[in-house]
Amino acid sequence: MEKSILCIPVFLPLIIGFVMLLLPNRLSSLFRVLTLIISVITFVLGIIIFTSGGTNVTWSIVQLGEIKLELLLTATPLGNFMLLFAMGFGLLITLYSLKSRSLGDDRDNANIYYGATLLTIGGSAGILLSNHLLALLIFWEIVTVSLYLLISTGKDNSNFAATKSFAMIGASDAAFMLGVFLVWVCSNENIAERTLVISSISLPTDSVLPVIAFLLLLLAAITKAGAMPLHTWVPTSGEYAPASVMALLPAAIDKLLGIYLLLIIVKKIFIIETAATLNLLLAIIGAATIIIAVMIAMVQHNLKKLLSYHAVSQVGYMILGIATGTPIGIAGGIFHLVNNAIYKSCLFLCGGAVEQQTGTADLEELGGLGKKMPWTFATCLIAALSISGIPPFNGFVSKWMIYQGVIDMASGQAGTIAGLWPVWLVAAMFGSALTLASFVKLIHSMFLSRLPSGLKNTREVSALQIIPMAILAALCVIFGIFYSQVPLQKLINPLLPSLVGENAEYKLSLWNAGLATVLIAAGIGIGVLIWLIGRLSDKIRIVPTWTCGEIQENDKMIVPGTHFYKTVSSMDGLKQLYTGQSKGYFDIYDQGGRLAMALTGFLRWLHSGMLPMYLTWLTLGLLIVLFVVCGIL
Amino acid sequence: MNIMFYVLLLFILIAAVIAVETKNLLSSVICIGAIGFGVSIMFLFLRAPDIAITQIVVEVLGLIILIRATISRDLTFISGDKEFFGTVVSVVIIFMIFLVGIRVFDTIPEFGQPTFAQAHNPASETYIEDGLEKTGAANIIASIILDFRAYDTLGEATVLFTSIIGATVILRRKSRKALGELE
Amino acid sequence: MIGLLPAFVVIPLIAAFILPLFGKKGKDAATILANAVILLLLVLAVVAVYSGKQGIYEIGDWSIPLGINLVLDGLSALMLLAIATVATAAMLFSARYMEQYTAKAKYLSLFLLMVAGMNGVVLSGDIFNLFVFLEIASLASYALVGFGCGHEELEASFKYMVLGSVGSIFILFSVGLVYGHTGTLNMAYISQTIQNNGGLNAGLTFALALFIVGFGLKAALVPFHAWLPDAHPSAPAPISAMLSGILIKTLGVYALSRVVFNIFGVSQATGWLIIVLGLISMIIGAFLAIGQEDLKRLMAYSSISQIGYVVLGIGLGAALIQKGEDKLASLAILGGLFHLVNHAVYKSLLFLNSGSIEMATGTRRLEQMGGLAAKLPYTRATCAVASASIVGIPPFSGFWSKLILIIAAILAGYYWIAAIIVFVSLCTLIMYLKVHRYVFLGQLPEKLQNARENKGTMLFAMAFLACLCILMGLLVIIPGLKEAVLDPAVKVLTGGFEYSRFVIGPGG
Amino acid sequence: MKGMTVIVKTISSWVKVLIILFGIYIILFGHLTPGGGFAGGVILASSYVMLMLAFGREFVQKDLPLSLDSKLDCLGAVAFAMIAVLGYVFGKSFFDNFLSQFGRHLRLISSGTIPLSNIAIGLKVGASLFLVIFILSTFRRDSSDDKQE
Repeated sequence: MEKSILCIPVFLPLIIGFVMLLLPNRLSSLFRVLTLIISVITFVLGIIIFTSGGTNVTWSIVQLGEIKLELLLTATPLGNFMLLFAMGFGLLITLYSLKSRSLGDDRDNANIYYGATLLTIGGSAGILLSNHLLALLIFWEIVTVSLYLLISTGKDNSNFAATKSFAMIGASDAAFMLGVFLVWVCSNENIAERTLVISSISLPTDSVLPVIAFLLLLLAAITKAGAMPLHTWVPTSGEYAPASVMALLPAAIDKLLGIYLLLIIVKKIFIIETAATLNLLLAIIGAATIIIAVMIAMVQHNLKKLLSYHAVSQVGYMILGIATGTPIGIAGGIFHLVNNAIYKSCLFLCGGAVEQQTGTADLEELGGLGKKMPWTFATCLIAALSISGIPPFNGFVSKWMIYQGVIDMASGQAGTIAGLWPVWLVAAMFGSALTLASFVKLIHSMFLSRLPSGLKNTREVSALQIIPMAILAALCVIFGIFYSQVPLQKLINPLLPSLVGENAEYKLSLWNAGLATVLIAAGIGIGVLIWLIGRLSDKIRIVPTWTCGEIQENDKMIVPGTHFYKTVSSMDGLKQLYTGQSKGYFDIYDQGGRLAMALTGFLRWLHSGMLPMYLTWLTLGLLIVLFVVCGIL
Repeated sequence: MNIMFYVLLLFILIAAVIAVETKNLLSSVICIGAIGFGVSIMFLFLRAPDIAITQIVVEVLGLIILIRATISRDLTFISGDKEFFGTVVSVVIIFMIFLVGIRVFDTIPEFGQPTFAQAHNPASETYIEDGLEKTGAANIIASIILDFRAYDTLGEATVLFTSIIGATVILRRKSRKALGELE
Repeated sequence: MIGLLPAFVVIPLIAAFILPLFGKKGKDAATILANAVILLLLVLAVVAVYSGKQGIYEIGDWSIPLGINLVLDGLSALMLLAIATVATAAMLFSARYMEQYTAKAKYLSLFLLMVAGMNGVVLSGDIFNLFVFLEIASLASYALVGFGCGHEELEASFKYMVLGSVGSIFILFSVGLVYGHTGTLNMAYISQTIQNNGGLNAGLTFALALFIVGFGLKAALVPFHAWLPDAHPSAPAPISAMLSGILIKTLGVYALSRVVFNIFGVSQATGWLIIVLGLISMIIGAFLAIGQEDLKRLMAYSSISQIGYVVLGIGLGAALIQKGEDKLASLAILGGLFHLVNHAVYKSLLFLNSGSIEMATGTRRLEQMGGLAAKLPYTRATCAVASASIVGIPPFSGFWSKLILIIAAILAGYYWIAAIIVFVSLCTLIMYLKVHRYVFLGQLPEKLQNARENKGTMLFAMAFLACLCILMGLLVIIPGLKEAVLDPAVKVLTGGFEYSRFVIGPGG
Repeated sequence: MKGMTVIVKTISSWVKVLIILFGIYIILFGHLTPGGGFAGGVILASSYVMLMLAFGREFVQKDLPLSLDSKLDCLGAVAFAMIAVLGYVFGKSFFDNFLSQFGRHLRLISSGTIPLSNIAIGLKVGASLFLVIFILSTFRRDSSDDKQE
């Protein structure tokens, strides 16, 4: 029993999920019940493992040459922590999808949806528990495949999104695989003592091979987490995939896994404190992700796409926090990861609820839903305030910790990255401000402005869907108010020693936070004041619109809020960038596709179908073979 | 005999070149026939009457088919010019293979005297010396192809069988059933 | 077991000779007979592998080198099993699929001839005999490619025949050169003669080069691949499965590795030549496949790419043997051979899937399909399994063979080869994502509303191969299975000249 | 096509017998003198090809129907394979010349299974070569018919 406690959350969902994929659709109610039961079990086990740990499990699978593939399940503080959240999100999403799936018309895919959900749960448990890089890679790919399957259950163009996601993450998986083997090569001079066991690797990054290995693994981590410049699968799938899928994978579990891998490679496998360039690279990725993604998010018209770009942007904070290397920065990064998973899942679920009830995700066609869907509105508002870093919600605390991490780094370290601290700080804070700006637009367009006539009959979603959203919103508040008591002391502080060493003490400058709260509150207050004054001073005469005597429904006359930031997108310099971005010029997937097509086109031109041409190749080949084999050259 | 042999070789070569280069299909076919008969005479020089007979009868039959096919076609001339680039490439490639070939054919052993042969070459000697005793066939060729290496002959018969079945299949009139016929 | 070796060739041959006698009325009887023969072969092959017996069978009771011998060693047994497996599935599939065409009895006859030819190639211990059976299999495949008799099919068949004949001529010429130099046709004796003379001379090197080109053409290695993209899509689906699944491997890879490793002996130059041929095939095949709009043509190009993996593993083995790294060499060859078997299974499954799709929709163009997941659930499921295998998603078979190849490259210190393997896997991923995206996902076109799943033997054949795809990973994971099936085959190649001592015996 | 002139028809109907006899001779004495099943089979086929050229396809079709011809083809192949299998059954191994001691050297009846194999191969080769020529000529006719229509 002691041993199996680590195996169950990995293998139970994997096996059941795989079998489910092969079963026919008809049994969808069975699938639902089974998925719920298993996700409850795994969640409970996640709690047990977190509180009491577990015994190591070792199972050697196969020995290929000197490389051993073994299943090595170990409960580490970091892994346990992540496991708790991953399982928790799995359960929440299952709950949410029980109802929303049964309403949808795509029952055809029930087996794939629930099977892949279970595969995700089991695969992520495997990633978080395994202590062997190759086994980790295998679970990693299982999660990739289940992401593909989940996205492909969506409607319309989800096939495109699924393909793009799988292609991009698959590419990063390929890099991961190479990286793993390079790590093995570097792990020891002596071939017999080389290893892939994570806990016994510690590579200095002072020569070329380890650096390449690091970069390859980094590529895998940031693609999965969805950071720039490999983020493009997130918005595309955000646009087309079912909302619950987005809430489960890109918003929560993929981030968890990506950041988990990042922490592992930065803090355990490689020693990068000495390599200033790599640290700087991390910080640049973090800062750039924050700013650029939020800039793009601001001008989006599609609800889910906007949320996806924010999901990208938030990753930047985590990476930046980790890049600081200070205890508080890392703690902030991890805390932000948790917070982001909470509020971003909540936002996606709200978005999904709205889309499900109204049938559209286009912000210009929505509006005035605050009265029709009060619960959704409330939870969405809380989550939006959290993500924008407004006290007293959780996003504020973790962002604050990251700011402080950046400042600490400046005082504690030397080097380029520390010297550039204002850049990081400004990026983080400016990003936060822009986030707020874009959520003002989101809330306005969805819940405030005017209700379009087509949406008169919109109703609130069912209780089963509200519960997860409410839980998440409540968590936002709890983690924000009792940040020190609940998440930091109970969850995050215990695992810091395993990441930054024994002197993992940090002091959260409380007065700073308090002051900021006051300042921000004051800022808002002043804003309200200005608005009131403006309202008082300018007397506005309100008259009905003159319609030449004709009776006219002016339904179209709504301010959708999407135009708030049109000025931004039409600014010189930015305008070209925005156009290029919307055409996919900065999308590695698109550019790679173009390159591949050009190459293929050339090769196809060579395959003209003319027999004499083929014969010419044949003889040319013969000639080369002759020269090589006979050694005449 | 040697001189005759080389004359024959030259004859075959010339016929081959004409067969490739001429634009009249019928001439080309006739040249191919000439090559075949030349080859069968060469087999006779090499004292291989079995192969000579086979070569001649197959040649006759093959020629009949080819001529019939040619004269019943409307188009007996090949039209169109050859591509200059293609010709150049072919010539260059052939020249280079020829260069390699010179080295290779240098090593080709005397007829019937393998360079790499073991001191005692069991197979061919046994065929010649003990063939009659072992198989009872006076014609050594027959003893080889139908007894020692009868399995090869089975294979060759199968090659013929396969090509006949293949030809009948490819030349059949109707290849697919109409959609309604399926069930 | 050894006493039954000729059965592998003679049973399908006799059945093939009898089958054309069945006319239109005896179609069902012919189908049953052909299926029974193939099943019998499968049983025999399983017994051959399972019993682990090795030995030679002297035909006509003539001791070698007087007569011809059949050799059953690890590699032959593995190939026999692969041929029988693919043939079983393809034959079952044909039972229903070929109802669309006329002349079914002749089709079955040609099918069996092809199987007999491949079995003959695999078992033969005589180089000329190998060529004869190679010709049988090739001729049968030329005819089967043109079986549809449409314009496109005939053109493909013609191209295939011309290029295939050029390859055959190279091989025949080379056989002649070898006989001229060594005075024997028995492969073991050729090998022994070469050893006794301390290596190759210019003539034999020339012969080796011709063998590489000839067998490389049969294996469709770039730049000798040009026939394949036309031929494989044009054939009826079960034949495409046979061609891509096993024919190119038997006539190409098997014969090539037999000649290079066991007869001529490996050298650094040949090893690297084969590696480079493999790498070029992998990359060019993958890029061409990505751009295709025709389902079967895409799969055909992907076959070129996949055969590159196999050849790469084998070439890496050759280069490593030459360097004296025997353990690594056996790992690389294990990867290559395992990939060969895996590819046989999943590529034939993919072609059967394509047949099922084509039968249901009447088209092979990707853009004319879409949303078929709901209409063809079983085809979709099996196709997903096969795609996962070919791409190398972990629990499926393809992952293990690619993993072994990558590990072998890494251990040998050729990181760039490992990088190329991984990169081509990525291309493979993209091309099969494309297949799923266009065929199974997306919108269902109006025209295909009536598409329905093909049941019966077709479904059974696909399910059989899909199960194999899932379970094949066990071949390396379970040590007992690995020792029984793969290791003997690897030993044959790493053993090199051991082959001649094994065949001739200690006295020779 | 109704064949060639009367002269050709008459002569070829006489020569036919000679050619067939020659073919049979080549086949039967294949184990004693140069020649054998393959060459003899081709000669047999060529006699019928000559008839076909002289008299037209319909005439030959009456004499040797296509279905019979293809049956003969299969029969020859099966017979040859059966000789191999009989070696397995009665002798030591597959293709064993189990009759090799039967008869005396240099006589017609000698050398065991070799003459039998020659006959089987002669039958097979003759039938199949004629078959392929016949089919080729039929096919050409069909395609030209298509053009006229």
